[in-house]
Amino acid sequence: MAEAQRIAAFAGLGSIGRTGRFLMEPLPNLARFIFRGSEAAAHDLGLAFGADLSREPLKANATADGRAALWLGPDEWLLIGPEADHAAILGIVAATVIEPSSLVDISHRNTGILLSGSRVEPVLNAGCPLDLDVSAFPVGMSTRTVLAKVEIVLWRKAASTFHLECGRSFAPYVHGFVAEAAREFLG
Amino acid sequence: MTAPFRTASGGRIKRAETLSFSFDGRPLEGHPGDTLASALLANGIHLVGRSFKYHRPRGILTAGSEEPNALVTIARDAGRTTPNLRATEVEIYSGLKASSQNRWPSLSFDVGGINDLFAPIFASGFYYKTFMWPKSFWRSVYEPQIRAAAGFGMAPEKPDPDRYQQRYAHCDVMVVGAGPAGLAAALAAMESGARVIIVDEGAEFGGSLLTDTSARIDGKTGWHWAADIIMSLGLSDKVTCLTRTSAFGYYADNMIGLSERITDHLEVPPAHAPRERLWQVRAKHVVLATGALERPLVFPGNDRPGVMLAEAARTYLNRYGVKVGSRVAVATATDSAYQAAIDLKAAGVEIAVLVDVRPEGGALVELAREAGIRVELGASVCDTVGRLRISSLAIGRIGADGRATRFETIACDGLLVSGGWTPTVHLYSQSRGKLRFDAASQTFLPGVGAQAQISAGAANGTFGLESVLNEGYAAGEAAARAAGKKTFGAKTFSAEATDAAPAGTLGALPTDRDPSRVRAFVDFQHDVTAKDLKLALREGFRSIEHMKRYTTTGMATDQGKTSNLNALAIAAKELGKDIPSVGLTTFRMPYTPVSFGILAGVARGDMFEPVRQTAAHASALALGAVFEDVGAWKRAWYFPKAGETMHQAVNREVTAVRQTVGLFDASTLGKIEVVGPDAAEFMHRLYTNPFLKLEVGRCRYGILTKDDGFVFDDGVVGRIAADRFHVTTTTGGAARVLSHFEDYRQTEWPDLKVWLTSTSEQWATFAIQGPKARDIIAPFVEGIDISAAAMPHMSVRGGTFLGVPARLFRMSFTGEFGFEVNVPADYGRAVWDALYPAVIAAGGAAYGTEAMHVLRAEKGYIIVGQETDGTVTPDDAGLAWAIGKAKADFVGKRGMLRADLVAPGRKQLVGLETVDGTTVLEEGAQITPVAVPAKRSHAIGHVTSSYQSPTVGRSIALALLENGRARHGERLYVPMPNGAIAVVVTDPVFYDKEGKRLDG
Amino acid sequence: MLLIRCPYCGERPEIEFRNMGEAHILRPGTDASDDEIADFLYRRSNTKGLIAERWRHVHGCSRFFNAVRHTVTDKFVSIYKTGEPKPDLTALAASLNGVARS
Amino acid sequence: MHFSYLSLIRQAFAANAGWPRQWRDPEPKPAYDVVIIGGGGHGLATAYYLAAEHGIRNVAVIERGWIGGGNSGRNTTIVRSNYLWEESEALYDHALDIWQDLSQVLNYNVMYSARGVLMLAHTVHDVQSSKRHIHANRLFGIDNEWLTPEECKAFCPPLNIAKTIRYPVLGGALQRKGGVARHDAVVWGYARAASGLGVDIIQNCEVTGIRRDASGAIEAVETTRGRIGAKKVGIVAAGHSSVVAAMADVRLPLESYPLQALVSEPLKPIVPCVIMSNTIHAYISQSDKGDLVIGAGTDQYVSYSQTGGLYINNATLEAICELMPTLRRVRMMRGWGGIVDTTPDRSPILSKTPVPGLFINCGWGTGGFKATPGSGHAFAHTIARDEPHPANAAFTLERFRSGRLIDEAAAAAVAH
Ligand SMILES: Cc1cc2nc3c(=O)[nH]c(=O)nc-3n(C[C@H](O)[C@H](O)[C@H](O)COP(=O)(O)OP(=O)(O)OC[C@H]3O[C@@H](n4cnc5c(N)ncnc54)[C@H](O)[C@@H]3O)c2cc1C
Ligand SMILES: NC(=O)c1ccc[n+]([C@@H]2O[C@H](COP(=O)([O-])OP(=O)(O)OC[C@H]3O[C@@H](n4cnc5c(N)ncnc54)[C@H](O)[C@@H]3O)[C@@H](O)[C@H]2O)c1
Ligand SMILES: Cc1cc2nc3c(=O)[nH]c(=O)nc-3n(C[C@H](O)[C@H](O)[C@H](O)COP(=O)(O)O)c2cc1C
Ligand SMILES: [Zn+2]
Repeated sequence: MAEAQRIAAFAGLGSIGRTGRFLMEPLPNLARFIFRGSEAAAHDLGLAFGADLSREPLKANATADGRAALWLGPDEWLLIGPEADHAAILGIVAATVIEPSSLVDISHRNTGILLSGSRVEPVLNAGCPLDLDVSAFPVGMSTRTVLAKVEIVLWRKAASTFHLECGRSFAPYVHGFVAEAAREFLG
Repeated sequence: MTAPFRTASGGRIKRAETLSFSFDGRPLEGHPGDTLASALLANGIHLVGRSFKYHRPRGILTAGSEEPNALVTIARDAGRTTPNLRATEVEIYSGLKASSQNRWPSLSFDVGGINDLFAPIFASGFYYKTFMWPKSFWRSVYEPQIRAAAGFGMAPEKPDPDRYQQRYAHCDVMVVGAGPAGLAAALAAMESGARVIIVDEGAEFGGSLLTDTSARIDGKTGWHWAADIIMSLGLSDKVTCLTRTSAFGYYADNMIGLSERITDHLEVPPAHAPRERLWQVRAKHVVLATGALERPLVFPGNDRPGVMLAEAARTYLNRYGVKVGSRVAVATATDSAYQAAIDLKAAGVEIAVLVDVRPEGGALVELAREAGIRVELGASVCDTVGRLRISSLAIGRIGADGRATRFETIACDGLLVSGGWTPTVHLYSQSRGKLRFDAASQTFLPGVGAQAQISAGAANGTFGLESVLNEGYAAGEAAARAAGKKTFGAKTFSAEATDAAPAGTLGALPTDRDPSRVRAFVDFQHDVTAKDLKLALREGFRSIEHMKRYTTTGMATDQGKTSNLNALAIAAKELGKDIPSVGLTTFRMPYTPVSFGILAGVARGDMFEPVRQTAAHASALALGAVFEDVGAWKRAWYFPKAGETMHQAVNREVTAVRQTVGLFDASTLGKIEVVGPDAAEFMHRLYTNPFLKLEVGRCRYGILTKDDGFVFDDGVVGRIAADRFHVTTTTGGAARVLSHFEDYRQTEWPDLKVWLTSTSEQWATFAIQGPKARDIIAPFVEGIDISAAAMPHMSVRGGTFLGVPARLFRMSFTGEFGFEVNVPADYGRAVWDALYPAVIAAGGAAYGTEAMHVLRAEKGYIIVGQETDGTVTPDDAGLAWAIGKAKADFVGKRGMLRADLVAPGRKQLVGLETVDGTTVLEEGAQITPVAVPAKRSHAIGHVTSSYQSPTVGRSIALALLENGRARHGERLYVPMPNGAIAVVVTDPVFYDKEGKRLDG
Repeated sequence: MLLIRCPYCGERPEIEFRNMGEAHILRPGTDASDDEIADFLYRRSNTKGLIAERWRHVHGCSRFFNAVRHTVTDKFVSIYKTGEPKPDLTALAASLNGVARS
Repeated sequence: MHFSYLSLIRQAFAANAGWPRQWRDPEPKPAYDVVIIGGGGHGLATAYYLAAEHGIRNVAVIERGWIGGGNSGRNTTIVRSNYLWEESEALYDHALDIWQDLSQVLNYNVMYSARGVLMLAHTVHDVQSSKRHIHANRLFGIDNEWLTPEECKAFCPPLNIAKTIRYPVLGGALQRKGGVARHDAVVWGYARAASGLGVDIIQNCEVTGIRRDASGAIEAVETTRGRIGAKKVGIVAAGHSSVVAAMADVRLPLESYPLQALVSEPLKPIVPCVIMSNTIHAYISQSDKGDLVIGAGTDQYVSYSQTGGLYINNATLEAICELMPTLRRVRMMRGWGGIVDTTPDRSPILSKTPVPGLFINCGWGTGGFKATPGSGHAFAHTIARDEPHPANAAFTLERFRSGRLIDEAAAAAVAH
């Protein structure tokens, strides 16, 4: 049987900007899961998963090999890994979590971009109402929030680098919005 | 050619460079740094506009955003035309085209000026007393006339091509106003390491320092001092300095709205720059250093071109190098106008006279006299003369009786006036802070604040440069401390300046004329005179709010910045009350007008709201699909082949499903994964249907009601595992159903171990429907036995499809045998592209939402939102079978039993067939028992869905009809404009009543 | 735009939240009288002063929580988690008046 | 004094010195036959019709601030009657009938301007809903007609009917008799006429309590200006209905929300009619003075603050600019808020209450200005006769018990 081609929502929309001032580039395909359950279950899973599922609000933990657990709510975490890790993560959860909990594959529900550069904060602040100053939104913070008319997940990976996810059908809007906001910094 | 009223030197304009611009087509010249007002004045032009009601000639009153008179239209092109801009704020650039407004045929000869002659009739509120006879004339004659005469500028003819941006920002200290107080505050806050935003609506920072060339601060000139502070603020990466930025609104929890003008002052705006930007700033603490506004004086003929605020004239001289006349008179109630007179005199302007209404004058009388200025104390202006510009004034001595006795008429070409200073407390008041009236200074000042803010400088009633600076610095420091920053103690400045004392006069000046006959203007733009205000009071409009609305005082584009206090004082005097007990009208946002564009931001076209497209959208588009908007989604509506009408396409699509096979993109349906040991119990409590016993691998059509018992949403639910359900919702209902679920999970039944995750976008969903459905999918399916025996109707299986993980449902919303396959969305396009050729090869077709609607209507299946409208119970919709009668409770159970929801005569779902068999009824059409109903007769039902059915070969309709289920076979009527259509009530299922086709 | 302190995420702007109506309205059982069900579905205290209401941090942690807010000043007085008891609004109001006076 | 051309000219020559007060400013009497709480348009109209049509002239209208300072003075003045349900059609059309010659009846120009209300449809679902309204209205005898996008454009030239906008205009439902009226004039006109018939209008007088006798029946109201006896009391307090009703221990199915509106700087005529779009939330008309009057949305939370969030205005102007892109450079001059009392079914309550002698007129939410004359007329009838007028018979409190809602919201009808 012919192999189905995977078309990620951001992929076709392309990058914007250039390294330094502002750059928006699509993230590669990722394995993504929403894990929901008790803090105890999260604790157990973190040990096996590699990245701790933070019980402290708004915190994301990442491993060197590309896994990350983002706190989204007191019983909700976004687990991310390289696309090739998909089955492995499923296996880890099945093997470690004993408490009742919920794991749902959302690898295709969400789609993501990486935003970086010295002007990344004002570009995001064109639509994101949060204080993105690193004192208020430190490296390692993750949260759901909004970008103009779209709900997003925002995770600060480095001082001037953000990982942003949204629902796949919102990708063209997010892309268009960011392009418009970045225009004055790229002109 | 230099402009005749330009000084030889001085000012902040760039004299070396000359710009040409035009006013009403007349070419003129100015310099960078000029406003339109200063450039016009430099050319000797005072007449700039016409007033609203009487079309009186008007000049330039102020040098700032409070300008009531000098409104102009600036046009770049047909789309970039902006009406009602203040000449005092417009910065000129080479090629600027300005024109005056509200006049015809020309500014100097305006036919509308005839209104001025009828002024006694056009008193306040006259229109409420007339234009009533004959009745029909209001709409046909009077109103059109009034509308044509009213309004100022014209909206552009073409859409505005410019772009507008928005930005959220946060800071520790927000400083509004960059005069001495604001600059000192920003400095203090910066020194504490706070994040600071400082804004000023002017083209440059400095505020009153730009006007006051006499000021010395710490040994520097005011200009130098300001320049130094501005530079150090600019160098700090924690300080954001925004010029041309008006703080227009002070909202809850210290959010300030800013409107930044970015390109309007540029000859060639850069392509990448937005025209304007809205800032929504959340500040930990706010310093309001918004200064004070000078008040005009109220006397007969006070509105002629050439009459100007004294400090404005001083600004034109010192900041712009412009003399506002050759021989000007000054009328004042406060000291600051003396300084203006002295400065003008020093620049070579003849000062015809300075009249001071105060019998003793003030601190600067001697200085003025020494400068050779004739000062008349205890005198008033009785009248002025001059049609398009003032030519003389009559002055009078103020007697003990409060009336003036005219003693001289003096020629002049300008008259500078000053009634005193009003602290700019607009934003403070918007923040819901309480104002207090200070009797000594006769001003309203900030009292008990409601938010984390502090006022400083003239805005706080503090005058005297040194005090203003020290207060500003202290305010910035206090604000930084309140925001959690460490500060280093007060700094003090030493400063000298010729300062304003706050006191002045309020209300109308004494005159020798009958105040009930003369027109002394209070609100210039709206032509409200002192006697209008008194008339309103006489007629019983005694609350200041009534007076405002009856006379429209303070309701013009300047919102009464220069007039409200005078109006209030006149009212208070007339009512015999003190000013605070009469009270102010409400200060509202915006402080100065803000463009619609800035508030709308980037929201236009595709950025207005996200355009949500399914994974297979591009493929549908390539097939020529026509799309419809459903919520934010684009859904393929139908797939016309070349030359096909919509109707033909839909018929073909429906027929394909019934006879062979159809392919439908159902991806927009909402999906929720319900997981946990209590998942079944949770579902059981939410849905009207029973769910505990649904077997793994089976699905069920479920109805959701809210606690009120009306149908809320529906969808097919599959049990994937004992503790896992795949729930589908309507497209539009996805978000609200999830919210409804979360609500009950978190707040009603927190003990249940169940979790919800939206999967709407995880899955691309395709329906393959029709007799050949199994043949079509078979080649793609792995790991699932799709035989009838192994996979019965209403079952769900996991496996792979085209090699990717899939959930395959055997179900049908068409009445045909069929499947719905769910694949991870990024594979959606590949799966569609694989299925489509197979469907075509089998003689089938892709079908859109319209065909889907026809197919389900032929089967009598409802669509939530079409057959239901929030007033329909499951029983009304013929879904009583889906109510778990044995269930102890479910959401909506009790609500459904309320008296009216079980009363006889409710509307029930039925089918309708037209008697002629061909007419397609209009959806929404009403149903009556008789063919020719009387006016106001009762409709017994309405058509919810209606189509031409290719399957049954006739038109069919669904309807909600009173007692409908008992009426099968009855003949009823659908009245239409050109006659009623006879219909017969039927069962809602038009096709395959036994449901045999589901078995394939 | 209000600033709302989510009990999980801290202060966040109002546009991340949905107001979910008055709090502490108990869902009656199926044996409720007509009046009880009407009360539950429709009648609200709508107080001018302090009210207890439900919010959901829908574009944040997604949690429901309760808050006491003054409906004239729009200021939040107390924020607490779902399931915690309703504060004594009368006492709270009295203590607020004290603050205002002092 | 009767208002006429003659009186205007006479007064012009007399320096406008002879105009009398438009309404008297009396001290409250110890007691009245009827006390109306709330001096908005509805309360004043009620008092006027009690006096004019039922001969009950011993009436006081008690207003905590200045008359018309509530929602009557804050609304976008849209008048129409093309509602969906027959009960609503009857009520709002009753009002529309009275609007036709209200200026003449009151001898006060209320500037009722039947310039047409055009309600746009942007989706297939909108079209269905609009047509349902049109059919229902036609059967009832209410004018409402369907316009194609081109006809919409011809009727309102600044409208953008391009297919490229996010939600293109697919057509619109036009009620030609709909339009606007001058909000303040309606209040003042009723006040003047009522006062002329003997009604006492008492301003700056807040009702703080409602007293009942031993039988539970109404006996007096307590006010900031003392106790005022009353045989009957009508509550017409709009945003404050719950607060006032609670004084008589009546709990209402209401919540009060801030609703905002705004005006632009004045412009020469550009928008000739009223444009409404429910789908993208925009309402606009142009006042005779030239400003564009635009309705924004409600905030999401209960509040009595008469202000609201900026983002609500932003959403409104997004929609306005999308529909009329020539207006982007036009500027907003003033924004404000009112407090609207909304019922679960977005229909008003005009009825008796469980308390003998106490009547309530509330729940008009975002759309009661248009009903002012009809509401006052029917409510006066209800109070005078202790039974409803046919136009308001269905708008009871009881309907929330039985579930017999008149759900204009559910039926995708629109506000205003
Ligand atoms: C922004 C906005 C836009 C609107 N747009 C429209 C529109 O386009 N079309 C439309 O038809 N409707 C519209 N409405 C709704 C409409 O304004 C109201 O439904 C209508 O004006 C209500 O009139 P009323 O006389 O009942 O209330 P109000 O005019 O509010 O009068 C009630 C009065 O009761 C007084 N009061 C309250 N408590 C007490 C007390 N304890 N003692 C004494 N007096 C008291 C108040 O001070 C107030 O004056 C809008 C409303 C708003 C806020
Ligand atoms: N002629 C006089 O003698 C006279 C009169 C009044 C004040 N003063 C002097 O002026 C000084 C007052 O200084 P100050 O700093 O208090 O006031 P200021 O007038 O110098 O500065 C206020 C600044 O705030 C800006 N502003 C006001 N509202 C704004 C808004 N909403 N958004 C953005 N910017 C806004 C103004 O454009 C102005 O630049 C004192 O020295 C005082 O004595 C002198
Ligand atoms: C239909 C309508 C038109 C209005 N036009 C104007 C106007 O032209 N100028 C103005 O300043 N205010 C105008 N207003 C607003 C009022 O000034 C005022 O804001 C409103 O009545 C609310 O009162 P408040 O702001 O005092 O609370 C208008 C209000 C309405 C209802
Ligand atoms: Zn939260």
